[in-house]
Amino acid sequence: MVNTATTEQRHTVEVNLGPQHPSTHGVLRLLVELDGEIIVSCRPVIGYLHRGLEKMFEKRSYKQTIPFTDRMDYCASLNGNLAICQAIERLGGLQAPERAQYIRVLLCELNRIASHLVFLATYATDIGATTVFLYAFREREKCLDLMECMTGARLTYNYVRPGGIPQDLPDGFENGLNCFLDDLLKALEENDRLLTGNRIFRGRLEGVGVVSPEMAAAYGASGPVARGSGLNYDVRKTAPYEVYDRLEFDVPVYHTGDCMARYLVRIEEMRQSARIIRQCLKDMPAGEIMCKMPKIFKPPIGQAFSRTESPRGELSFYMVSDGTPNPARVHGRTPSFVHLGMLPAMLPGVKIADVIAILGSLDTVLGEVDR
Amino acid sequence: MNAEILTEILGDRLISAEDQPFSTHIVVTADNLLSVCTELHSNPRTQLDYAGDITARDTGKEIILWYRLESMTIGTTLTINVTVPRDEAVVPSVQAIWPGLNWFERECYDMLGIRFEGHPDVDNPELMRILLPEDWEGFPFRKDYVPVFSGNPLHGPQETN
Amino acid sequence: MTSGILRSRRPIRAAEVGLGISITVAIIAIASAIPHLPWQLLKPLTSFVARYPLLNALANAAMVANFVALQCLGFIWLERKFAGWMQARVGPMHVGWKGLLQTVADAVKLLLKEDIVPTDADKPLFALAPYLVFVPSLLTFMVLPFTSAWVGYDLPLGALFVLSISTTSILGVFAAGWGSNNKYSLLGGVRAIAQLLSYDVPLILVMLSVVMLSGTMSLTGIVTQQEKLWNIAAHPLLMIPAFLIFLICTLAEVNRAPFDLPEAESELVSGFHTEYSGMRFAFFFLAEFANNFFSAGLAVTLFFGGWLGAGLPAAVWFTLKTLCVIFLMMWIRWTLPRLRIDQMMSFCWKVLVPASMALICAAAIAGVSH
Amino acid sequence: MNTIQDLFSGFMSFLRGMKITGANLGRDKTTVLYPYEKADVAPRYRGLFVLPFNEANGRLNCTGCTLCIQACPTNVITLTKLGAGKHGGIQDFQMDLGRCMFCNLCVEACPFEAIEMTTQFELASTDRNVCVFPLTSLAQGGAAAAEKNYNTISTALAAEAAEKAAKAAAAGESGGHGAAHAPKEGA
Repeated sequence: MVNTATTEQRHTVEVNLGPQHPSTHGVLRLLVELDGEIIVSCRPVIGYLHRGLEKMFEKRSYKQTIPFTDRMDYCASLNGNLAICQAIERLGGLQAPERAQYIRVLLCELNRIASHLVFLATYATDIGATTVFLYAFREREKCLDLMECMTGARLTYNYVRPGGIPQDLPDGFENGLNCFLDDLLKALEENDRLLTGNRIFRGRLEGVGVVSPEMAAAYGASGPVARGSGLNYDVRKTAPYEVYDRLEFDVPVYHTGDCMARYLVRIEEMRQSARIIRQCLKDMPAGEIMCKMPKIFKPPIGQAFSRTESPRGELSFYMVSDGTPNPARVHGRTPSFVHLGMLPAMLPGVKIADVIAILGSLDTVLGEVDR
Repeated sequence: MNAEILTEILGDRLISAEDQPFSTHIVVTADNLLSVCTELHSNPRTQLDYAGDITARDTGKEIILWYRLESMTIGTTLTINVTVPRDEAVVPSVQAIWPGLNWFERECYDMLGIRFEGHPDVDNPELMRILLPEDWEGFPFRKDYVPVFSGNPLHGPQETN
Repeated sequence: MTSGILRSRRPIRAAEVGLGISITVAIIAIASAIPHLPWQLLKPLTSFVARYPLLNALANAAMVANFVALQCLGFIWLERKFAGWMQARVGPMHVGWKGLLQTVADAVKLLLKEDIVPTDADKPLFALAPYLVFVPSLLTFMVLPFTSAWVGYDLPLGALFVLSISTTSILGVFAAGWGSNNKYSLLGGVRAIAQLLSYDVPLILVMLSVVMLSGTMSLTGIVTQQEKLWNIAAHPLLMIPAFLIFLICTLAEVNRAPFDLPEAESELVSGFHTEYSGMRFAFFFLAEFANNFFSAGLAVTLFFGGWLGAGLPAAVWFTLKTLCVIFLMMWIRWTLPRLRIDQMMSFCWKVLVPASMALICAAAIAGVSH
Repeated sequence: MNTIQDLFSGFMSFLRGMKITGANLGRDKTTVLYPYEKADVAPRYRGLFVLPFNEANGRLNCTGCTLCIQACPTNVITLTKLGAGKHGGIQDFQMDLGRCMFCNLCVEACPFEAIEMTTQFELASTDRNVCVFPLTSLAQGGAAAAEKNYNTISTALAAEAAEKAAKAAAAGESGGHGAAHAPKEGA
C-alpha cells in the first residue's frame, strides 16, 4: 500500500505491537508502520506458538489426536474435539448414538458461551472497561464449573470420542445448568446496560474496522466476523452436523460490518446458545452414549472432511487415511488463522486504539492460529 | 452445483469429477488450475466467492494439493485435487482471486515446499515462511524430512543424570 | 445459588462493608485530628523555626510532602478495595489486617527494586521526568485550604497559581515519554501533551466562572464566600454543569479512565511510564494520586463549600467531602471504557469549550445581577 | 439540538452503567483466597493419578498389560512387569507428569480399572525430577501398598510356578511332553 517515497516524506515509525503486548491475546506480533497515531501498513507475524500439531497427529493413533485439539482453540476446546472426532467418524463410517449427539451439542453450546464470555471480558478490557472483565469471568466461572462436573477438566476437556462420548451427564447437572442459564441471561441484560449501551463503547466500535460482505467472503471469514458483515453463513445451518437440524435457533446477522456488529453477533449468540441448551435438555433421549468401536481402529483408505461452527468461526478438519492406525495427514482450517490474514487489509488508515478494537473484535486465539 | 454442471463448464480441463456426500470433488492439472479457478469464481452457475482452504500432502511419490472453495450465494462446496511432482512442486497462486488463501499458500510452502507462482512473496522464502521461523531449513511435511532433534526440553530424570 | 453443582460464592459480609467505612472514617479522623493536636507544646520549636523564613518554609514543605505521601498510601488502598468490591473481588487481603498494609508493602517493594535506565535513553531527561511530574502536584497542595487556618500559604491569586503550576507537569510527562526512547512512551507523551493542554482550556474557563461569581481568586476567599450557601446550591443551574465540566476536565488532567490515554495499557502498554521502574515509577504513581486528591479537594473548595459544615470539625468536613468526590472519580474510572484520541479531542473542543464559554457568559450575567 | 440529545443520552448511559457497578459493591464476591481456602473440585476432576489398591486380593489391579502405554499420546507411563499370565502384575510404574496432559485416555484404555484420576490438583513443582511419580507415590496406600502388591504377586507367582512345576513333574512322570516347556513358562 505504501511506497518508500511517501514513507520517507512522512517519517513513519515502525512499531512492533507484540509479541509481548497486553492486547494481542497471546504471542502475536504486528509489525505496524505508524504515521503519528495512524496506521500506514501492517504485517502480522505469527508462528510463535507453533507446536507442529498436524505433524504430531501423523505420529499418533486416531484416538490420540483428540487431546491435542484441546490445545488449538483453548477457549472452546470442545469444538476442536468434536471437529476431529467427526472427521474420524466419517473416515471409519461410525455414527454416534443420538443421546451422545445431544450431549455433544449441549456441551459445545455451553463451551460457546464460555468462549464468548472470554471475548466479552477481554474485549471490554481492550477498550478500557476493566470491570466488565470480572463480571464476564464471574459467569464463565459457573460455566466452567459445569464443564468440570461434566468432563473433568476446566479448559482442556478432551471429552468427545469417535463414536460417542465417554461419560454420561452427572447427577444434578440439569439443575445446575438451568441455574447458570438464568444467571447468564440476567448478566447479559446487565451487560447491555453497562457496556453495550455505553456511549463511549459505542463510539469506539461503530464504524471501525468495516468489512464488506464481499471482502468477508473473499477472505474466507466465518463465524461472527462473517455474520457481522451480513453474510448469513453458519455451518450449523448451512451444513448441519450432529442434531443441529432438529434444534430451533436463530443466526444473528448484522449488516454494518464494523466492530460493533461483530460484538453484537457474539452477545446475541450467547442468548441463542442458551436457547439451544434448553432445547437439548428437553429433547434429549435416554440410551447409549457410545457406539461399538473396534479395539484397534483402522479406517479404510480415503479422505474425510468435517466442519463445525466453533465460537470463532468455521473450524474444519481434513483427514486422510492410508489404512494404518495413524492418520496420513490431518489439516485443520482454523478460523483465527483466516481472520488474522484479514488484518493487513483492515488496518491501514485506522488509529492505534482502533487496532486494538479491531484485533479484539476478530477474537483470535493464537493457539489456534499457530497450531 | 454438481459434477455434470462442472463437466459442462470446464470441459476437457477437468480430469475427473464426482459428487461426494459433503462436496463436489474435481481433479485438475496444475497448468489448468488458475484458469479453472478464474472460471469457477466468475461463472454465475458456480460463483465460488468464498475462500475456503488449501492444504497438501506428500504421499512419498507426489504431492497432492487439496483446495476447498465455497459459494456463499449458491451454498455449495467444491474440492479440487491437484497433483504435482515432488521435485518440482509448482502451482499457480490463486490468492489474487481469493485473497484469503494467501496465508494458506504460505503455509503450504512452509510445510511442503510448494512454490506458488504469482504469490506476492514467492521469491522471498523468508516472507513466504509463516508458521516456522524464517531461517528454518527443510519442509517438515515432506516424507523425506528428517527432523533435527535438538533435545527434549521436558526430559525425565534418567536423561538428566 | 440453589444448585449444589455450582460452587457457592463468597458472600460479602456486612462486617466487611462496615470495615471499609470504619477505616475511611479513621482516615478522616486522623486527618482532622492533625490541626487539633497539641501543637502548642511544640511552641518553642515552632517559634524558633518561625524566626527563620527559610527554615519555616522547609518545615512546611516537609509537612506537606509527608502528608501527600501518607494520604497516597491510604487512598491507594481505598481505591484498590473499592475497585475490588465493584468488580466482584475482595481486593487486597493479606498484608496487614484486611490488606491495610498492602500499599506499604508495595512501596517498600518499589524502593528495593532495581532502577533500570534503558541503554539509549536520554538519561538526564529520563532521570528528571518523575520529579518534574511530582513537584508540581506537590506544590499545588501549598494553597489548598483544608481549613481556614490550615492552609500552606493563603495566596491571594490561589486559583491562578493552581492552574499555572499544575500545567507544568506536562513538561515532566513529555520528558518521560521522550527520554525513555521507547515508541510507546513517545506516543504516550504526545498524547499526554495534547490531552493536558486541551483540557486545561475548559478547566480554566470553568474555574473562571466560579471566580467571577465569588469575586476573589483566593481559594480561602472562595470558601468563606460560600458561608451561606455552597456554590453548587446557590446557583444550581450554573454550578451543576460547571461541576460536571470541572470533573471531566480533572479526570483528563489526572489521566484517569476514561481519559487514561497517555498510559492506555491495552494500547501503549503503559504509555509514558513504560520504561520506569522502582522509585521513579513510584513518583509517577504518587503524583497521580496526589493530583487526584488535590483535584477532588479543589472541586470541594470551588463547589461544595470547602471545610464549611455544621457539627463536625472543619477538617473532617473537608476530608469527608473530598473523599466523596474521590469515590465518584473511582466509580467513574471502574465503569467507563476509554475514549479514543480523536473522540477525546473533539469532545473537548466541540463540547466542553463551548459549554464552558457559555457558562462564563452566564456567570457574568449572574454576577452582574447580584 | 441533536448534539445535546446525544450528550444527554450518553450521560444517561454512563449513569446506567454506574448504577450496575455501584450495585455490585454489595454483591457476592467470587474470589477464592486460594492458598488459604481451597475450592472443592468436581468428583470427575482429572488430577493426580492413583493406582487403587484392591484389598480383597491384597494387590494393585494393574496386570502390566501396557494398554495404557499404548493409549497414551505423550509417553507418560513406563512400567516394569512382574511376572505374566493370570497373576502378572507390576514391579514399578512411573508417570512423568511433566509430559502428562491429563487426557484420561489411559484410564479409559485400562480394562482392569487399575488407574484412576483423583481430584488432587496441586502438582506444581520447581523441579522437573519431582514430576516423575514412582509406584510408591502413585499406589493408593503409598510404599506399603507397593510392597504388599509385590509380596502378593511374587507369592502368587511362586505358588503358580510351584504348582506348574508339580504339574510338570506329574506330566513328566506320565508322558514327559510338557516338561520341556515348563521351565520356560515359569521363568
